[in-house]
Amino acid sequence: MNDLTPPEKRTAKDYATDQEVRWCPGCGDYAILRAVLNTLADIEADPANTVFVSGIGCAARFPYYVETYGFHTIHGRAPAFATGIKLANPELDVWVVGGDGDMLSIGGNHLMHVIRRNVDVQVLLFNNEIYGLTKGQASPTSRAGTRSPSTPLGSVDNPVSACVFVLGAGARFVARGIDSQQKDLPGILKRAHAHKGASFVEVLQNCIVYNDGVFADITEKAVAADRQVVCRHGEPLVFGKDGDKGIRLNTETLTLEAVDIGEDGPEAAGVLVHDETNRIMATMLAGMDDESLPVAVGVIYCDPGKSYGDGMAEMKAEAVKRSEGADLKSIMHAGHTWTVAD
Amino acid sequence: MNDLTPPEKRTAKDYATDQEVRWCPGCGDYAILRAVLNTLADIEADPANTVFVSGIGCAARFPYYVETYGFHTIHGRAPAFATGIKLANPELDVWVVGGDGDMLSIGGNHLMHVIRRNVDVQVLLFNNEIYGLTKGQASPTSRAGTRSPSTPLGSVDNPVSACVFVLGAGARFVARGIDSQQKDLPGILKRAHAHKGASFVEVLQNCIVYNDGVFADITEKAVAADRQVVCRHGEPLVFGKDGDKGIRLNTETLTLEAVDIGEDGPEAAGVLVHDETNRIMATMLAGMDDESLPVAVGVIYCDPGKSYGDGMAEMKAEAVKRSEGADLKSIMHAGHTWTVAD
Amino acid sequence: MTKVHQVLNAPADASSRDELESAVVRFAGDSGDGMQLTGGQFTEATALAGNDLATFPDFPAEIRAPVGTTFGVSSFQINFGARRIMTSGDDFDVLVAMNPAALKVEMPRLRKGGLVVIDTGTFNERNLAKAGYDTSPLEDGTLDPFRVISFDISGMTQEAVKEFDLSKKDALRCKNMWALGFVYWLFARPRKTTQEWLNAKFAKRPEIANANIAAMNAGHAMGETAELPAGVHGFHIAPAEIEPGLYRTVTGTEALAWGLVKGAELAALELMFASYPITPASPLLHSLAKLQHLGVTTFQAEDEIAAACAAIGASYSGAIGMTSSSGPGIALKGEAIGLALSAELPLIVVNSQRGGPSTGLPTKTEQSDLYQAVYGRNADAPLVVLSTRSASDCFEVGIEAVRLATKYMTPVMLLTDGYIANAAEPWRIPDLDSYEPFPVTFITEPEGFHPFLRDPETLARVWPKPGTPDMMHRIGGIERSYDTGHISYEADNHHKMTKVRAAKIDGIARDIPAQDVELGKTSGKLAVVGWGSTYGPINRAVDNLINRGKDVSHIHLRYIWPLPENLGELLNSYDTVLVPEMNNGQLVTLLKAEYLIDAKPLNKISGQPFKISEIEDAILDILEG
Amino acid sequence: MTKVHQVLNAPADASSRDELESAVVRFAGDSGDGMQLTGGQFTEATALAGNDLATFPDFPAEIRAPVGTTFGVSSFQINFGARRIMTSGDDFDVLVAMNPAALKVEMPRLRKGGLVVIDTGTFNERNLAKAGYDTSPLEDGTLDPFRVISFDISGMTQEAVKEFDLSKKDALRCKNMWALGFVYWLFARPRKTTQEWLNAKFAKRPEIANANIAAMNAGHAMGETAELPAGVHGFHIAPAEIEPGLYRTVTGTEALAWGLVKGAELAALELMFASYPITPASPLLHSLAKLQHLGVTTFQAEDEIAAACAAIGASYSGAIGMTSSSGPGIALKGEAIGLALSAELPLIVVNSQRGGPSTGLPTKTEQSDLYQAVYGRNADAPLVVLSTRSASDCFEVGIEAVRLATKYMTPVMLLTDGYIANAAEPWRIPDLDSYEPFPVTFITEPEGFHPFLRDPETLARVWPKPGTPDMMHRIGGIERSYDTGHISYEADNHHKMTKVRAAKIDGIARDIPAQDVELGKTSGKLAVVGWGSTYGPINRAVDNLINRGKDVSHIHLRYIWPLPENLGELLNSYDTVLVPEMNNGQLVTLLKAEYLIDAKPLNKISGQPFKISEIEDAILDILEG
Ligand SMILES: Cc1ncc(C[n+]2csc(CCOP(=O)(O)OP(=O)(O)O)c2C)c(N)n1
Ligand SMILES: Cc1ncc(C[n+]2csc(CCOP(=O)(O)OP(=O)(O)O)c2C)c(N)n1
Ligand code: SF4
Ligand code: SF4
Ligand SMILES: [Mg+2]
Ligand SMILES: [Mg+2]
Repeated sequence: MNDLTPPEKRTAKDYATDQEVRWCPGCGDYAILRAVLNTLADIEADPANTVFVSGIGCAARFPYYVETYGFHTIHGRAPAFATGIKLANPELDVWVVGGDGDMLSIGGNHLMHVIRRNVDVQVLLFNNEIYGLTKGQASPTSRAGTRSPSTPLGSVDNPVSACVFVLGAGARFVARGIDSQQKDLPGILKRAHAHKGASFVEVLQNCIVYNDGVFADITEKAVAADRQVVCRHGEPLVFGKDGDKGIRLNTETLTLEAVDIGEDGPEAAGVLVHDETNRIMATMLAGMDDESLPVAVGVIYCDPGKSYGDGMAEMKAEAVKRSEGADLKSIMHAGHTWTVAD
Repeated sequence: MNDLTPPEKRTAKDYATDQEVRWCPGCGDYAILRAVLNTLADIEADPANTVFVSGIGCAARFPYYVETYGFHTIHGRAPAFATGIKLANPELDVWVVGGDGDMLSIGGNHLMHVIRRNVDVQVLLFNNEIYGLTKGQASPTSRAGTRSPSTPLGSVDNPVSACVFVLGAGARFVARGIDSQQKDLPGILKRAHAHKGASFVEVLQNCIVYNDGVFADITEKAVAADRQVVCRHGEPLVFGKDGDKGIRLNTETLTLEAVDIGEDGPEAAGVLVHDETNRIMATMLAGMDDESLPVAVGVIYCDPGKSYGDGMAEMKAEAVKRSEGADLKSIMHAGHTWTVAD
Repeated sequence: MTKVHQVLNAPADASSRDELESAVVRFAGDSGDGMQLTGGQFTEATALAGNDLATFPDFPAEIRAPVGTTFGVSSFQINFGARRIMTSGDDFDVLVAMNPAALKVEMPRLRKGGLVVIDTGTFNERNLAKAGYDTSPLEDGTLDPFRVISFDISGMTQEAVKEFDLSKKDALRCKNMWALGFVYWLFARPRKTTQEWLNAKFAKRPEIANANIAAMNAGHAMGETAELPAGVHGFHIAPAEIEPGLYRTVTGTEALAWGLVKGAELAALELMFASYPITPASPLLHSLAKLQHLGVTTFQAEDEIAAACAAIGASYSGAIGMTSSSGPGIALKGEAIGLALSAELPLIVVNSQRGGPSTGLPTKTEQSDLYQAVYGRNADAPLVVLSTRSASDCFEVGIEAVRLATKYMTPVMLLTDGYIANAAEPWRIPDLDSYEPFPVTFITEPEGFHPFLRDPETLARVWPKPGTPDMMHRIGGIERSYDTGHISYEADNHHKMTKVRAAKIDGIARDIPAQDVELGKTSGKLAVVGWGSTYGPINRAVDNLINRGKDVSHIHLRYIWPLPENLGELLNSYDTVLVPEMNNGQLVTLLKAEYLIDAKPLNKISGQPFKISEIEDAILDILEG
Repeated sequence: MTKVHQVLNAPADASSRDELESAVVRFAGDSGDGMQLTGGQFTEATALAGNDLATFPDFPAEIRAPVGTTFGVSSFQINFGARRIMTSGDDFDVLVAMNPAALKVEMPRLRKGGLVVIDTGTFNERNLAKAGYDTSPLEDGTLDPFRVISFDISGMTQEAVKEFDLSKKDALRCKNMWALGFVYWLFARPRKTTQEWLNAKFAKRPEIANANIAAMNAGHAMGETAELPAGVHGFHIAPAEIEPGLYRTVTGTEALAWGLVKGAELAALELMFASYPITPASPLLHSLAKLQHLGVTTFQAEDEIAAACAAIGASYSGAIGMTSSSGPGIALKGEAIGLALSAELPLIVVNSQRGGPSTGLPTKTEQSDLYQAVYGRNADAPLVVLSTRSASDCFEVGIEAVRLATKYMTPVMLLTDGYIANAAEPWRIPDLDSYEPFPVTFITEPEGFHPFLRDPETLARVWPKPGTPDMMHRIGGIERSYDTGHISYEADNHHKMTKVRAAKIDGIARDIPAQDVELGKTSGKLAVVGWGSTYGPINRAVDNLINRGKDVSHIHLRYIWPLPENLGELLNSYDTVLVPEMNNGQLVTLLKAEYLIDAKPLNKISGQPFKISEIEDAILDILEG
């Protein structure tokens, strides 16, 4: 990529580095990398203006494989680095990548704050429900009872839902994708990129070594259609192999439930129409985690607000205005001064 | 309190230490202290078995004034200390106290984890929407535009809602109280204490020095009835001086709205009946923060689940069972051993 | 109100003022009494009068302790004179005690024969009890060793401001100005600056401004007219011999903020300052937040770790990232600082030291983070450590920190302390155009580029800035190849890189001034070696003893790591080295390890600056004992 | 598959085995080839055969690097012999290379004339290219300096397991057992333990167990029957002279876990271990998580800070709180450790050191956290620092850490490293009943109680346990009064408390064994002073040179802070002190500062243990140069 004349239009391959990829063969991270590279090509990202920032973990190796600027930082803190990068240069297009341990265990607080501040970055959380790099301990998204080297009799903790958590922190863009869904993932990433402010994308990712098949019950070909519902703004929340099921809001119990769509179609069956600007609907959809309901994928929530960068820019403009051109010298000379003569 | 014969029944005064209280005169913390002392008397807390744990901040001075065990730790980490205390001695009755900076800025992650693990402690967050102890900087709950020494032109950050945040983290008990409401606060604290698992109570607290009157628009006598709705399980969410207003769910927009209750009463007006076991209703109520709606106080959510302590106890029992009495010696002698003779 | 207790023996004669070389005045009152403001005003007026001076604000840990308690006492001390002033003074010559608690707390350090100005209006039974007095010190002989000037300041203030129709509370709030007016009289200081300041401060409430001015004038008038104790005619302190130039007073915080801004300007970089509030570091954040129109971005992060990381992120993208905290917060930043130094990014870390360990004594000063600065990270992780010695010194050190950080692509830890941060001193405003710029050159040439290419002389790596075409690259905390900049787990490479990182920092010793001797000879019996805010008392103590013919020298270190190249030789040229520190002996350990000299520690860990006499005693002990 | 390259010159004669004093064998293959297991089995068998031994597992940073790459090579080294074995060995005598990448990576350290066992079945073009070979080393003379034993192990394994009807993948997985079988033959080791282990491990899949056993037997049989290179008849290594007793092999992690459990038992306390995963510290968490039936609670916290805080919380409530991490994680715990030491609570902090700074070389070993351990906190914050020297030493140090933490109410930092944690060695299982209990007494007497009452001798404060009637009290990180235990901002009190905290730790020097000399005289020309895992190579190097008549001694420090009382005097009795460390010179700084001796550093910062020869060379340089 170091040629000086920019190529006509870059392909996904042009965004890949020459570094040997060091994930385990078969790791879901490969698929996510592919989707990201495709997205970058698709949005015609300027490599010189793009930065990938990550913490530590298998997922956090990501920047090494993208031919943009990259900063592989320390465990859990990538959102804080990203905030600093954006504050120093708001023009840069910043992607933050990390695993469920990185972003929800040690880094949960920084995730919360980058979200609530609405810093204009894309946050990609690769959720494999396990600590990959440190060899398989339970993570904050691991299901209760997960047996791991640190929880040989099964973990006692209740897992946290990444998407529900960021909604609680005030997220304005929340989406969920699946590593293996190469068709859908770039679309989600593109939406995340287009959203101004903090965009949060959870990608369910298979760790073939330490948690193989943990999402099989929703991603296996045979069950995928029944176990996933794709959120599309303005469209009814329909799922099932034949599109014969839908999500309905029970207004009595204020809970979601699955319904069979009869002959009269989704509307008649009371199927909810997805409104991606509705925070409560998003919270309910993001939180669907029991067997009776499918898992929501796609753009669950998108309701842009003022980004941190814009707020800072306004504030700085105001500071400049108020300063009336005062420079350092005039500040140092302001107030009481006196002269000691020779 | 060092007399050896326990008093008949302790009064609130018996739970107070002889330490000079070092809050600013007029600080809301005094009122909260009074409410807590009353609660302790009310629940007949055993001082020897009760521990107050806090981080750093004005709020976090709390333990010095309660004649129980107390640990004034470091900034933001009180939930982690409390978890350790409970793990080492599950019998202790542990209260965690801290401010909005302590628990939501530096300590947001520990708060999230103590909540999701459902450790059996009472967490009291004194929210004055400011950093008191360090002299008035904006906090994560400060409203956008807050002018403070660190944000002289107004803060740019979006505030986080404490109650919504902990609901996003999976809280099973969420309540909100107000420092000055001496009548209601002990009741809320008592409920929090009775709940097994992590109980979260946000107390709106007036910092008379650095953020005086920040809650005046909802707590002033003249407006209180119109600007607060008290959540009572099974009762309609009615408010207003004459109980003439209610909260209704707009099922179309999935939002809450205020309605005037006509002559036919709340039910006819479609006023929502509070169901404290409904997480989505709680999320909506906790999130009411625009002028058109009152602020929810009282027990917003209570839906107990297995506590961390119980989970750990079960796990330990299982460990003992599986070990079949193996002691350290038998473990060290297990596997291949060989004897080197004299 | 208790009986007014006035000892008025002789009429004051303004024309026959006593000539003094210097004086130490301490204003003490309740936290709500405005003593810091009073002291600040007196400082301004004294500076304008041409004295040299040093100040020491000393306030309670509590935001607002209950009124009248001893732990709620807030004090402000100023030492000023016709000669160079090196410290805020040992014992006081004049104590202003606005209530019994203030008297109780401060009296032990009033020198015998000193003047105590008392507001008898606050000496009621309740306040006496709160202060822990069984009998009134005004009456029981407690004050016999001193010359007492007692007025019902509260009452006289109310009287003076009557015409402005204030509430009693607001009226009483003017009593600090009454006291200030009296002290102004005592030292023949002009009231003009304070008058102007009051008018500006209360521009929207002129009645408050006027009341305060009236109170000040009343206090001043009382000096003219009242009968004062025997021998008190007011004092005269001649102007000091001071380098010519334009002066102002400045606190360490202000000077540091400006120095950092100036440093960034000289480096031609935007400044990104990320911090998290903590006493006594927060004022630097506050100061810089007011300079956002000067290419400064300030960011109050969610915690110290995020602040450090955001600052490093800013440096990564081509600004100069800075962060600050005090001890416990700096501890939290250790891991992130390790990344900055291993990724070789510039970073300024300001540590406003305070009493520790742990929460310790947050409002008291201490110099106990030297170990943490030099050694306090995992692995072999050297960085640059600088220290400031006074408020005005902060400006220069701020610039030097930016110069070294950017030239060597390294974190720089800048040690200051709570005393320096809050103390004010007169400062000759430097000529901003006289500083040599040191603009950063970002690498833009893709040919042969990798991110760990080094300058063969400085060993600094190149600084490629995101946004630059064709310079895309990845960096991080995993060891990287000396030759390619890529991740490398290779054994010999790690050895080499560790050595290079150390050599880069060691080499800075060649780029800093040789260590000089502040006072005394460059060899001899005894060198007193100090760093940081002990500069003043050490300097004065050594000066005093040199004047008494003693063979003693003062050496002051600005550069803690690396140490100046000639320091070892210099120290070896003295028979003995004494290292006074406000800690349990940290620099002394460093000097012992580096130069194998049997340096003697002198430690004071009480949160209070050294007294000159304490250092003099220690010197005499060595020279004579 | 490339052409099989076999150099079969002479028939093997099992009866005429070569007698060796010791041998170093290195098993190397792809990460997926099971080299760690193979090495582990060989270790067991060798221990049972009565040899002394030491091992060095060396695996890649990646979880599973792509097959066949050099950075995916996983190796296991064992040094075993008829004499005492002090290190895992310098250059190897036998290298087992399961693929080209393994050969490429490991060949440089195979000694000239050493034996290399190669699986030619993997030497295809693809693998050769991945390993970076242009031509096959089997054919281009690369291997000329060695004696080569090459078989198509892959093919022969498949053949051997045919009858079990495994998939090709499963069949090929048995090839490490084939290789092990062959090496068993080479050193005349019994196969029984491995057979039993396979049967147990694959109890539910007996066909896998049987296939592995068949492969092992086939490899063994090949030794009996194949034509081996000239002079290779298999080796015989006599049992070592070993202290009588019951033995097992143990890793540092296991021994430390047991030591900590035993320590808690001797202190009569529950053990609460809180940690956050990080290489190479995690295995300690895993080991203790399996011991929850022994009064152990393990807690995987959300981060290192929470882990430290939870452990401190546990100590506060009357258990012994422990936490662990490696460098970057320990850095994060600094602030919390400061609270533990200022609140004077017992705490064990285990630091499994790894290569740094920052993420550094996570899977490589280093001794570079000594600065951090001794100095790495804000303020004057001394604590106890202990170090372990080997796997079996961990047990004793674990107990000692608990003893000192509880007796002195202080945090104890226990330094181990990645090498010790993972390496296995034979261990004489101690008699658990022979340890003197040191039960903790919690204070229960309210009369005159305050939480900072001290034992006049140890200066330890009392330990009051929540839940005890009438002992309610508050503690925290703000300075407290020496006299009442309440918060105190008083100047002199802070000085006193700082001195007391230091004196308490210093006083521990009287409660630990005087420093002894491992080898050599107690005075003389040269003392080599080491700590931690450099014990082995230093000891062997000094031993070798003493045997060659050199005047050199070995001193090994377990106690890093406080240092033993007699250490200064002892070191001063040598002309020169040499301090080999796997860092850039940290203990050497400490010794210089403490004793003003001009100790010489010897640094290796490559993530690899010292070679004996490197230390010998350095010693000879000093003695002769
Ligand atoms: C401060 C610190 N603590 C701990 C670690 C060890 N560590 C590295 S990655 C990781 C967690 C990995 O899990 P996750 O974030 O889910 O990423 P994955 O490997 O599963 O992609 C941990 C605990 C570290 N590198 N630094
Ligand atoms: C590690 C660390 N960072 C920062 C501080 C300084 N500090 C003390 S309290 C506080 C915040 C106080 O705000 P809050 O938690 O809202 O409590 P309040 O004083 O308002 O009750 C801060 C920043 C500290 N003591 N320790
Ligand atoms: S350990 Fe799991 S997450 Fe990590 S690279 Fe391997 S398969 Fe992927
Ligand atoms: S600063 Fe505010 S919160 Fe703190 S004690 Fe004073 S009034 Fe209360
Ligand atoms: Mg993961
Ligand atoms: Mg607050």
